[in-house]
Amino acid sequence: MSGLDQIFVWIGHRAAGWFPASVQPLVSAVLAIAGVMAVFGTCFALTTLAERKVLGRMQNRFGPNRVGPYGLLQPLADAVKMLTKEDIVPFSADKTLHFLAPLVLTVPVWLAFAVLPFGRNMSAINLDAGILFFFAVGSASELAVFMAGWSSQNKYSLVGAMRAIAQMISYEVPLVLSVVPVLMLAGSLELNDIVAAQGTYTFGGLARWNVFTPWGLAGLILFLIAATAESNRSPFDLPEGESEIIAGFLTEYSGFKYALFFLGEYLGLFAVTGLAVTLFLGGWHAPFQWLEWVPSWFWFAAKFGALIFLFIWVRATLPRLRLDQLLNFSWRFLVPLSLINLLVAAAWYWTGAWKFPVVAPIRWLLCAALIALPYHWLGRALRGAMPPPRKYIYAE
Amino acid sequence: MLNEIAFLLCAALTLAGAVAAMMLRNLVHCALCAAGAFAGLAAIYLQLDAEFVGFAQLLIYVGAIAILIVFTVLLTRGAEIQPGAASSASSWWKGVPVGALVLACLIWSIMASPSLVRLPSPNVHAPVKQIGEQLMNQFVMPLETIGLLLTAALLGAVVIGLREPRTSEPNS
Amino acid sequence: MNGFGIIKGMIETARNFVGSYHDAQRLTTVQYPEQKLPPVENARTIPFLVFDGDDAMAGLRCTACVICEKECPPQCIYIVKDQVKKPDYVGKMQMQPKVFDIDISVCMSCGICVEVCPFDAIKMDQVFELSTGDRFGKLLLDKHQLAKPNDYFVKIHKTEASEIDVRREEDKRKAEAAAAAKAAAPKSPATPGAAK
Amino acid sequence: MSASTLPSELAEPASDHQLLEVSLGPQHPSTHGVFRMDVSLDGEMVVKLKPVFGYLHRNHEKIAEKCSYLGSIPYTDRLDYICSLTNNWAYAMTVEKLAGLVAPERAEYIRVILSELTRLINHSALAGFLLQDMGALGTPLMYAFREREKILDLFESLTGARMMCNYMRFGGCRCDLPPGWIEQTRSLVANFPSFLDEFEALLTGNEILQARTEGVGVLTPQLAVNAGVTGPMLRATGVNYDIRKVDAYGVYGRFSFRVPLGERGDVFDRYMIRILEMRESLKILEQALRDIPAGPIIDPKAKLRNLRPKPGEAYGRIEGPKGELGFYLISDGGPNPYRYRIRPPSLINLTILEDMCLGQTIADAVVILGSVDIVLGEVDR
Repeated sequence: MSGLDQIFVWIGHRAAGWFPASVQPLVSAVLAIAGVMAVFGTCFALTTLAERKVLGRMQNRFGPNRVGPYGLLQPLADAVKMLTKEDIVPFSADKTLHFLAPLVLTVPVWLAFAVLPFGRNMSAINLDAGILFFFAVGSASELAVFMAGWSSQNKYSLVGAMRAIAQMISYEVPLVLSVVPVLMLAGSLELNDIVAAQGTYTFGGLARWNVFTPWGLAGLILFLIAATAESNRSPFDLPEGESEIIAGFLTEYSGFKYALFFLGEYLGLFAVTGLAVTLFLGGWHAPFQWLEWVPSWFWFAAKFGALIFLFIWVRATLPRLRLDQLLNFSWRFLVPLSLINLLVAAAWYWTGAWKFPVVAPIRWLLCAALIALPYHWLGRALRGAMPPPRKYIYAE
Repeated sequence: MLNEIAFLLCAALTLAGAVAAMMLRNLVHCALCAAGAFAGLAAIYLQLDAEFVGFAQLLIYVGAIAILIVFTVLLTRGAEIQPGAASSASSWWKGVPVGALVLACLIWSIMASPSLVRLPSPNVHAPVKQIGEQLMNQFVMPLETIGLLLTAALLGAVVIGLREPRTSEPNS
Repeated sequence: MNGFGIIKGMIETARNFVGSYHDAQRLTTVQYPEQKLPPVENARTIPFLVFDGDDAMAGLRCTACVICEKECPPQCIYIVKDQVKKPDYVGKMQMQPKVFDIDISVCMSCGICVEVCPFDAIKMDQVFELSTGDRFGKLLLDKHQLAKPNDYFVKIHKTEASEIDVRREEDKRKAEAAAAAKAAAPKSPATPGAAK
Repeated sequence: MSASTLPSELAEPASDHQLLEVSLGPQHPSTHGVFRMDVSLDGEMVVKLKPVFGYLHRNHEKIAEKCSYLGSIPYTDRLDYICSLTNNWAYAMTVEKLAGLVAPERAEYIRVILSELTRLINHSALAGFLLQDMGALGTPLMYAFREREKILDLFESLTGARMMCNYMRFGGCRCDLPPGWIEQTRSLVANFPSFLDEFEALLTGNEILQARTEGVGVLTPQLAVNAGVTGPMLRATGVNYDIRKVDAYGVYGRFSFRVPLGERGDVFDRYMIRILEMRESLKILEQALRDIPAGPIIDPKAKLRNLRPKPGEAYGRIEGPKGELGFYLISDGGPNPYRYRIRPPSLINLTILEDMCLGQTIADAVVILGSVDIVLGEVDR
């Protein structure tokens, strides 16, 4: 347990030590909350900048580089802009709901961070039903989106809110279902146990993360697709489809409420990414045995950054789905696949007992085939009858 | 001391939400106050250290049932503010004795029931694993029947909700 | 929906992302105030009046023939002729404009005035940082603001300017030869045999 | 739709008989300019769509009647402001017919080269904007604009302006090619296909793009021909009509190139037809750049000022990137035309927008509008 690895825990204990014993649990809780909010607040600021710079670089142009060196003060400039902009509330809007919506969206999302293990014994609370808490808190965002869409009394925001609710409900099912195999094989709902289950190292010193198992890889892909939909990001950003319904349920928001919505959306993205890292990418474990000396929270941050880059990369590339395709994609593709993933996890568990010589690759391929074939068939079924590839005749 | 304040707060939130859900005129506000009441209930469960029930309540009621209520309010055109509809009927005083009577027999039956006599059972910390095992072993039959019931209800809803395919009138 | 098309697209954006760090083709932004694009010779923004020599008003080539005023499609040139005449580069007495205004908020930089001007007096400039605070007064440029020396014209439109200068030199030399011949001629009628 | 009825309208969102009236108004992120569509929605499906335009009407044709023939050439740049050179050519060709002027060989070759470069600009910009309407946040648009900038730099070095070129005159062109211009164009044409391959790799195979465009906004050949639709939209429905082949105006007869025809006439076909047409334009450019002759660039008989063509009328048309762009001039012998009429391809392609959008969702209506490729300067004139 190197000093650097436990440095934050050590600081927490020292700071709590200055207070009388009776109020110490309260102080350590407040410290944990302050730590999480500070880290993920700045992470939000940096991600807005990183998103614009990476998007820029993928489009052959610089991102923001005028405010501060390499544009590092751009988030500060955005914050000041958002604070100073006039907060317009439409005349016929439902004032109380219009004001409450961003709060109802942002507050529950902060709660979701209480459960994530950021490093070796660095998670705010060790809840016995950790994942259930995470999804319970995450489901309040639909209500907030509805409040925003309805209270703006604007046709575009109403259409946007309807789309957002349909999308969130239909993508919460695959999100939760793709997590179930991890719970089954880890045997517990507590996130620290799940991370511990991925702690051991195989022959080559490679960590035994869930993502290296067939059901883990499929689960991660399903989880990430459902996560992009839950946090309204690119291929699924229908609720605020700029080119169709202007800004969906955000149309009538301006000033700091608009910024609050973005804070809520990005925090939702961070929470879901944190969960993906914990469940499938071995939380704060090092990828190789000989890298164990690196502090554990660094590994969590590295994997976290990689997934955020993946989300930005997807946003730069893909056009948007239509509403009916979006719902078909979830109900006729993701949900069946995540159910089949349960079977694959079960098959993986039962074939664990086989002992003949070259068991690992055969077992891996068998389970991989179990998921790949339905993937292909469902994909074909989703696309409907394969239209003959277009042939273009050339007239002289 | 801290617990009492927290409990009173949650109870007040729940009661306020429930009363507001009844009294407000704008139906959408009522639906949202109902969601507030559900959240208050979840808070009370958590205070009783029943984590699983608390989170399940939060997930199911606030996450799904509140949205269901809001949708029904929205789609059945109830969301209009009925101008001038008095929130309470004119002959409300007739209802008071009936209410008091119902309250009296409720209280009598609670006091008379034997369950109050038993010692309050030690707050057994029921971890999720134990709940899971109980569900799968002892209560597997009720679980399956509820599952079937829900599937039947789902199919019924879909059949009712299925719009008759509108004949799209050929234009020009 | 087997997703390989999407992956191919993702590889494409990744190649552009990595390429933008080392391949100039994949990062084409010119950081405007610091870096500027090299000036293009044929570029045209708003017209300016050319004058020879160093005194702007005396050397103005414009002879107030108002052809450009008539031909300008949006009618943004306004000329008032001056009664006083002045000799031009070949010594012939020519009119000159008392007032020559161009409203550059109306001008659409089409360059027709340059084509129709018979005296090479008006040419297209390349300056584009013209933003001013006052929408009306400052955007109406008068004769003094429009006049620019000929060597500025040579600097921005090299080929066209050099051709015009060569032609003008030739005209000037022909005119002087004619003048010299005329000056020599009056003496010759007195002595018919001397004229060649 | 006065404000007073708004709240009740909103109170009952769309059910079977109650439609949601939405006006995708002149101020909308994806109407390619000031264009309005009054859409009535049943849920997300478009039930009625009434296009409203005229916001950018600048009275071009009346101004042209008061302006000299030379004076209205810069105004033709502002018609379809993305492809100004093809507008110039169409107008110059019509006046040449009226005044009986003939452009020399070199000028005709320059005209073909410039109009094919303009076609590249228009089609790549269209593909970029179409993907922008579908939600791909700017990446395809930036790749298209990166290539378009190179072509605009060529235009600036030749005509003086990137978009408002004002380059063609009656009987030829205004000025000759600067030294080194042809080499630059050759190198551009040489590495343009690599951009097209990159663009196709990014988009054509993309399942989401296929899902969003196949079977959307289908246009039947009969409706297209009856409505007078021309250009890539018509060829996407399979009708073989390309004025470069039909009239073989200018020197197009000397170049061998092919005309791609679509199969089903939906948005995917229109997108693909434009990509394939770009590849054909590259072939024309290679041949034109290879054998461009030297020589004068303006007909010596051509007069710049007070051109007074003899009384009569003429109709000149070219295959513009958006369709058949035609100019109809009546001259009464005076210095300015008696009647000056333009056949705008964007406007005529736009008239059947409702037939394509009925039954589709609002997201598709935006994509279909994008695939029609309208420029409001030309629609409203």
